[in-house]
Amino acid sequence: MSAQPAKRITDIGPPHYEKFLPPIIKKNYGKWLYHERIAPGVFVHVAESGDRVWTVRAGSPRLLSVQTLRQIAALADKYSGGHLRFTSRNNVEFLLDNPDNIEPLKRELQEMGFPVGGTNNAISNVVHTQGWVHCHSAATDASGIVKCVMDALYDHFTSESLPAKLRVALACCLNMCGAVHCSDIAILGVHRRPPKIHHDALRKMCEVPTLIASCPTGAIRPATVDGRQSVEVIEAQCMYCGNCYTVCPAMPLNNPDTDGLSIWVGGKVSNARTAPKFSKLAIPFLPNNPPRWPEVVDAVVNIVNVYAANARKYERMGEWIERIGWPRFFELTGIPFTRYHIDDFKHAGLTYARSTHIRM
Amino acid sequence: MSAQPAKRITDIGPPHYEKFLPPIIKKNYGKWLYHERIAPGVFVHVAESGDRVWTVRAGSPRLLSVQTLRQIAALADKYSGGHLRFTSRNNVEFLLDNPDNIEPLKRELQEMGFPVGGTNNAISNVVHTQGWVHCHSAATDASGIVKCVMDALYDHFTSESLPAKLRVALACCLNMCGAVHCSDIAILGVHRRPPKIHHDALRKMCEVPTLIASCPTGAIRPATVDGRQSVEVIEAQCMYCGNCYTVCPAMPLNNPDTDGLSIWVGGKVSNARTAPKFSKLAIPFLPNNPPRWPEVVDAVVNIVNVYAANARKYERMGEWIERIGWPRFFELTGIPFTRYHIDDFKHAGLTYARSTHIRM
Amino acid sequence: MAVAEKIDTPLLDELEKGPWPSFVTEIKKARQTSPMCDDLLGQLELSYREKIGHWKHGGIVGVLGYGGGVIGRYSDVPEKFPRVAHFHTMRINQPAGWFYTSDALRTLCDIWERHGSGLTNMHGSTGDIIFLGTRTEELEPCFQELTANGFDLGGSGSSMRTPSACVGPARCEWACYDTLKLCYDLTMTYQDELHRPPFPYKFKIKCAGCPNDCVASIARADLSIIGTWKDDIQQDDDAVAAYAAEGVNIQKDVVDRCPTRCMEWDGAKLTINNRECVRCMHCINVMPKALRPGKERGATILIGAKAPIVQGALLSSVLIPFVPEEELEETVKELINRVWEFWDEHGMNRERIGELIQRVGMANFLDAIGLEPVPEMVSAPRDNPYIFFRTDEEQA
Amino acid sequence: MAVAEKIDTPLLDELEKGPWPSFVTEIKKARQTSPMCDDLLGQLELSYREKIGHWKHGGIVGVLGYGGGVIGRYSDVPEKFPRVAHFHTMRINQPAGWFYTSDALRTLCDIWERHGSGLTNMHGSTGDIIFLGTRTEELEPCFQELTANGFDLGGSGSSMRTPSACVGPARCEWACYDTLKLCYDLTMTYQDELHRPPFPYKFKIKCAGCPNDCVASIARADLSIIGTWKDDIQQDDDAVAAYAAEGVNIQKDVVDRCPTRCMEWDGAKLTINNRECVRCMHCINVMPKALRPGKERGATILIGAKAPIVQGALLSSVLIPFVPEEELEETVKELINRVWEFWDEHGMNRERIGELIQRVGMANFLDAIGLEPVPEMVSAPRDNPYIFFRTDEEQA
Ligand code: SRM
Ligand code: SRM
Ligand code: SRM
Ligand code: SRM
Ligand code: SF4
Ligand code: SF4
Ligand code: SF4
Ligand code: SF4
Ligand code: SF4
Ligand code: SF4
Ligand code: SF4
Ligand code: SF4
Repeated sequence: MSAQPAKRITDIGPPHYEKFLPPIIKKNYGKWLYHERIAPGVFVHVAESGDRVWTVRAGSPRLLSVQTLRQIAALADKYSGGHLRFTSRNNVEFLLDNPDNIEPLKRELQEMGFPVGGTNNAISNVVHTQGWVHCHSAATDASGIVKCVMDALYDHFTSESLPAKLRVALACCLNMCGAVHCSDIAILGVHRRPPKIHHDALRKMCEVPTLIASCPTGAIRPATVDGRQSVEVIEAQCMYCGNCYTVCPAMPLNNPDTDGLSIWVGGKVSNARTAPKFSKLAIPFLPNNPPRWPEVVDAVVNIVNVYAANARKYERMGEWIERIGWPRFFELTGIPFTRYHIDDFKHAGLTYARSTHIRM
Repeated sequence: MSAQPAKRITDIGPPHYEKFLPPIIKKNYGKWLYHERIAPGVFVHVAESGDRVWTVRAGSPRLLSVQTLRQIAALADKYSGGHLRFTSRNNVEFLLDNPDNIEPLKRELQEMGFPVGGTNNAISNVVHTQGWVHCHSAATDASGIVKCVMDALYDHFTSESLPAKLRVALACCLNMCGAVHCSDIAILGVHRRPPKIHHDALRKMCEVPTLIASCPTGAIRPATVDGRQSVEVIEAQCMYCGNCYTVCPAMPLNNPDTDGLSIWVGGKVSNARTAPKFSKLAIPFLPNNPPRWPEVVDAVVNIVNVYAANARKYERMGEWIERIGWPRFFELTGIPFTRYHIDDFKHAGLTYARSTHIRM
Repeated sequence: MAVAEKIDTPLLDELEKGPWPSFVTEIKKARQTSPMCDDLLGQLELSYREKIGHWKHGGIVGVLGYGGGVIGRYSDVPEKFPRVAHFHTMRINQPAGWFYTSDALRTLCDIWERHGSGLTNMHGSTGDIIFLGTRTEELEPCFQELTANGFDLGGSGSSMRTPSACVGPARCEWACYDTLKLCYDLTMTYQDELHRPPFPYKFKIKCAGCPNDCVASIARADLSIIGTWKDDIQQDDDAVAAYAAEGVNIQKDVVDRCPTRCMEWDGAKLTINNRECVRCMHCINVMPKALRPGKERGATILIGAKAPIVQGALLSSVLIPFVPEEELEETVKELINRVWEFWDEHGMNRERIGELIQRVGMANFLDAIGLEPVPEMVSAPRDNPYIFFRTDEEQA
Repeated sequence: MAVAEKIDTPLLDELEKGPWPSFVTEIKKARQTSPMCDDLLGQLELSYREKIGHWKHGGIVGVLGYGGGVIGRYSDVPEKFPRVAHFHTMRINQPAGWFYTSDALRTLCDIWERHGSGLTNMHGSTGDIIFLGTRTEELEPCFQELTANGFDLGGSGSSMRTPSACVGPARCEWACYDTLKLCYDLTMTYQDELHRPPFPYKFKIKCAGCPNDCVASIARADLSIIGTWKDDIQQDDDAVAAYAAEGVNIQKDVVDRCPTRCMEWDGAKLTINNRECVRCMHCINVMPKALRPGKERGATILIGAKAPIVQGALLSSVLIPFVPEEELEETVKELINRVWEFWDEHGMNRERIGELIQRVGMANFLDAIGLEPVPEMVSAPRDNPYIFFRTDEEQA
């Protein structure tokens, strides 16, 4: 790497977290005894010292303007000694040492349009990605669908009435930055046509051997086009993964007519009760229908409703489905089972039903 | 196919089973109500008609001389109206319509050296293969080990005292004719060196492309040996599967110094309670030590004993291990866990422990 | 044949000790009528001494017009043991359910004494009667005597193998269809496929009357036909109470072991939520007098089991969740024909049907044989996003 | 910057309706200070109309001496929306546990208002602070202001990524080690790997204080460090009784949901067979006042999670079942060094560590990094017989 100018500061890492911890947290760090729910979006942690800290959690669109961030900072100044944190699902948390601040804070948050909730057996914020706001690879938008879905699931954010936690995630392409592979309900943008090849650009921008090697199915082959070296894609072998596009900008997969969404269910991350699980295919394809994506919203709401009505207490989506069996899941949700549901990737054979355990 | 001589009889299939059914069976065919245990090796089936049929089951070495078969036939004449059957695990069953015949029949069987038992929660006969008695592919003998193991497990054949059924099987090479892949305890002959290549024979007897294609790991490559076309084996890629030998006699794997046995546990076939399961590796290697294979016998007896002492009622070997976890299985049996236990075949990644569920 | 000279087998003699019946004793018994057995003992003793087998890779031998049923076998030390220079095996279709009369058994013994070693396996692990060891020139005469007496050869090589069946309705209260009849019918229908290898590889069929699967069909058959039922378990409350009274711990041993936990026991009454029952048989197994399979019986058809060579072992997987008993034979035959057609067209050499299905994908296989996908075919839908969307239909 | 002219966004306006806070509103808010946001709205409206994104594949842009931390982004319709012709993202190391003071937040806002769109993600899904959208020439000045104020860039490309941690001991009673400290220490130790991509591909580390895994480390980190304990669950019987009195159904909701069924409840007393407990957290989750993780705390170290591209998604798998808290930092660092060395030597381009381990086999990987195999590393031993026996040792 090139030499640095004399006073340029680099490699300092993030600020030390201790600088940002509220005094009550610093004092009781590592000495918490237990917590209790107070209300949706509000819980209290009790320390060995007897100290208590009340947390108020608010939902956030994640994409935040500096203007809003300043408003949030102002709320922290007013109610939580200038301290706040964000959660691993992009909500905002205010840590209060005075319970009298809870209600006024909640009121101000609600006035700002920030719902309080997401705790316990609520549907918390949707972990998601960039979509049309920033990514080149997106088969759909991210923030837009999240907004529509959360509008529909709003009451599940502000109440804690589900059988268990229900985590929704969205990723706008198969790269799955939204980590949708282990979510109770995952919304995944999909391409359904092979890449279009821009031969001129390809020659300029891409290394053909790397490109060919990038394709997991071997669908890309060297070809001579207009008398010059390029590649071709064997369409029947392409599974629209987009890996070629990641290594070569001249192979875009985006296609307004055929891109859309798929829905996956039953994943989880926690080790509580059952081991972490991958999400499994529920709906192979729904159309991209901006600005409100009604098909996607309906599909998600339907699954949530069927789950809410049928699962037992403490049963995550995947645990519930494993108990009732996938045939019953499809029956109860009314989702058709298709050839696309049957795995045909590397370990497909292991998903064939290899017992006679069948509900008739 | 070539024309047949005039009166030559072909394609007649087996005799119709009805010809061989005892009258009481014919009468109550498909109309059985329930059964009861009477004693190890003896049970009774009760029909809707009220009829009863008593079954007496005797263990057999499977490899039977016509002399012994005739003795068995004579017993059938004497006690079961000239009717008998064999079971799917190669035991002999006499079907009696008169319970007074049970004890005399048992006595005569025992005098002949044929133990009565194998029912219910006993260890039944060992499903096995040919070994050195008849197969070219064997890494070990079959009948000899079975004899030694059953000598040691004899009391488990003649009593019904285990937590559940325990099925033992043996196969003398990876072809696994003994279907050991789904047994509570499986004994499997293994080669541990790559095939030796007999180049002259190879040229005469084998098709090189077929041979190369037969190797699942791509370990076989064309090579010029003494100026003529043959093949070579990349030793590091060979997993001693013997598939090359099956298609080409000039590639034997048998090796008296390195052949031996491995022990597998926890498989099952029935759908009772849990789905059918594959057997998993317990002991990667034990030496071929004829005529009594003490290491193998000890290993099997140890596993049976630990299972018998620890499993719950109705818990098959694999169900028990799944309940207690594999680490505990290795701990309780004292079997060392090695690098060979970690799968490295096609679906290996799926056997890595992908949760924090750990007994400490 | 004359009784041969005594040979020394100190190692094998060790295997005549101990309580379990000895195969060495059997071989020695057969020496009475077959000198082949002397050389078999001699060669086996040599194997025991050297820790290596002494059989050569089999060649193609058989009977006229058949492509299977005989496993050729030659000694690699014929100079030492000339009487087992040839030692071929004949596989013979067993009667369904392995029922015999003593006469039939004796007939088999007589034939084999005349034409071979006098050693058998009752039975081979596919299910055939195994005649163990004879010379090439004895094969055809032995075969002719067999067919004259109503027996026929089984399969080997790339042929269908003799189907096998659990004892089923003959002696088992749980048989949900007639396993012996189906086994026999299939064996008779496919005589040609049994005797004249037409396939890329072997094809095995096994018929089990209920999910206990006493012929291990789900592990060892390319086509596994396993009895089951559709309606409710037949339940006799008094008999349940009697079991409880006799000391069966209904809560622990039955209810708590039900895989779907669909039963409840209040100390007096057992309630089964049959809609959740997966027909595993456990509760019925424990209390055969009190519980029985339902009355609407039939079978689940599964496909594709095999041993591990070379892509890894497979258990059969669900193809048709339920076929009523009365439609079973027709459905199975139609299915077999379609499956074989597909296998014939797409199977590679030595590729079992289960491997082929995995290679081409279950969905493509279903398309080809004309079955609709149903969720019962999978333990779970795919967890990877690599869907080959079809270009022709279903676009936006 | 001046407020730009109004542009028409009928489709996006639909997304300002409904109760959930709207990102469109946020973009509109940011227009107050950044005209980039007008063009962003314009281009996004176009995407909504045409159902296609309008960003080009990123190029390599960044700050001096760093190889990552910036995602280059260019509009494919710059003629229509010149103010988002460049729209690069800056990734910034978040403080461990995502704690801020209002001042720190405002500092970030001020910097970003000066140098970019004024739009952020709080946070990106790896955990970074995301500054969303600026021009190439703003990168270096923005960076210099950031470091001057104590912030630094995160990772991108084939670099280590900013580690992240659950709130842990800061506010959670279940933290079995100090997640924030470990996260911070690792971030600081590997500044070079974070900023100057040295690897075949990305490497993510996440620190979760207990098996609830509130940072999804087992699904989303190449190295997952998940707190756990070795001794018995701390149990307060009175508090258990109090939960029961309050209406918790201890049998159904706790005991029956324990994965190992290692608990018993006799209506008054809860007994845990701690030797069978797999530390799943469920019982503790349900009764936080009554049950707590043991006192002998530490972590399980797992390796290899990733999203599906292209060999299929992976969850991390157990590498070290238990490391005591006091040895954790040292063990993790030593392990990381050995893992990276191995990855460096054997990893192919764009091969994550989890994929590499699968490719070479866990046992070979363990050999290379010097760990003994233990059965806790696998869910079950192999079920196939294809063992690569070593030729050097262990023969007969
Ligand atoms: C704040 C946060 C950690 C952070 O550093 O930011 C957090 C905090 C707590 N989690 Fe969590 N979890 C947080 C993300 C997660 C995640 C990660 C994710 O969602 O991506 C998981 C894994 C989810 C999964 O399995 O898919 C997670 C799985 C749990 C569980 C296990 C639930 C289960 O039954 O599977 C518990 C236990 C419980 O809730 O009973 C838990 C419990 C808790 C407790 C009660 C722990 C405590 O004693 O303080 C905290 C309050 C939870 C609440 O919301 O009611 N936390 N928790 C995260 C809040 C995210 C949000 O804004 O909604
Ligand atoms: C005779 C035979 C069928 C045949 O056509 O030959 C048979 C007959 C019966 N079996 Fe079986 N099974 C027979 C092989 C099998 C096999 C196949 C095998 O071992 O290769 C299995 C699958 C084994 C496995 O899972 O690995 C088998 C799994 C069962 C089960 C399920 C046990 C379980 O809990 O997993 C039952 C139910 C029970 O025993 O409670 C059962 C029950 C029965 C019953 C009680 C059925 C009945 O009501 O008549 C029969 C008497 C069993 C006994 O031995 O006490 N039978 N049974 C086979 C006897 C073999 C032998 O000589 O030992
Ligand atoms: C005789 C028998 C073993 C026994 O002692 O019982 C047997 C013996 C042989 N089997 Fe087998 N198999 C026998 C049942 C099985 C079974 C069990 C079953 O059918 O239930 C299996 C596992 C199930 C399956 O089919 O997958 C079995 C899986 C194999 C395989 C591996 C096939 C595969 O696809 O994985 C081979 C290798 C091959 O076909 O090339 C094989 C090959 C052989 C050959 C022909 C050896 C060869 O490579 O050519 C053996 C001849 C031995 C000999 O000299 O007599 N044998 N073989 C069984 C047949 C007797 C009968 O007809 O009743
Ligand atoms: C910004 C962010 C999404 C978001 O909106 O939060 C993101 C955005 C991108 N990710 Fe990601 N990834 C982001 C977190 C993730 C995660 C989640 C995580 O880290 O917990 C994953 C799944 C976990 C994993 O690493 O496997 C993820 C898996 C990928 C992959 C697939 C990698 C794989 O091995 O499977 C790619 C493709 C690649 O690397 O070529 C990718 C590539 C990309 C690129 C750089 C697109 C590309 O092909 O070059 C995206 C840039 C979008 C843009 O224009 O801003 N991103 N990416 C996340 C990073 C923010 C941050 O630093 O905090
Ligand atoms: S999921 Fe795909 S489209 Fe969405 S941000 Fe990640 S790489 Fe971009
Ligand atoms: S999208 Fe994926 S499968 Fe299709 S050509 Fe590109 S890399 Fe290959
Ligand atoms: S298991 Fe192997 S050695 Fe034994 S009989 Fe079968 S093919 Fe021959
Ligand atoms: S034994 Fe198997 S792996 Fe080894 S060379 Fe032969 S076919 Fe290949
Ligand atoms: S499979 Fe079922 S029907 Fe057949 S013998 Fe076994 S228990 Fe009876
Ligand atoms: S058959 Fe099996 S699943 Fe059905 S009720 Fe009985 S134990 Fe439960
Ligand atoms: S992972 Fe465990 S320690 Fe960390 S916040 Fe979640 S519950 Fe608390
Ligand atoms: S932590 Fe989980 S495994 Fe352990 S006792 Fe509690 S519920 Fe059972």
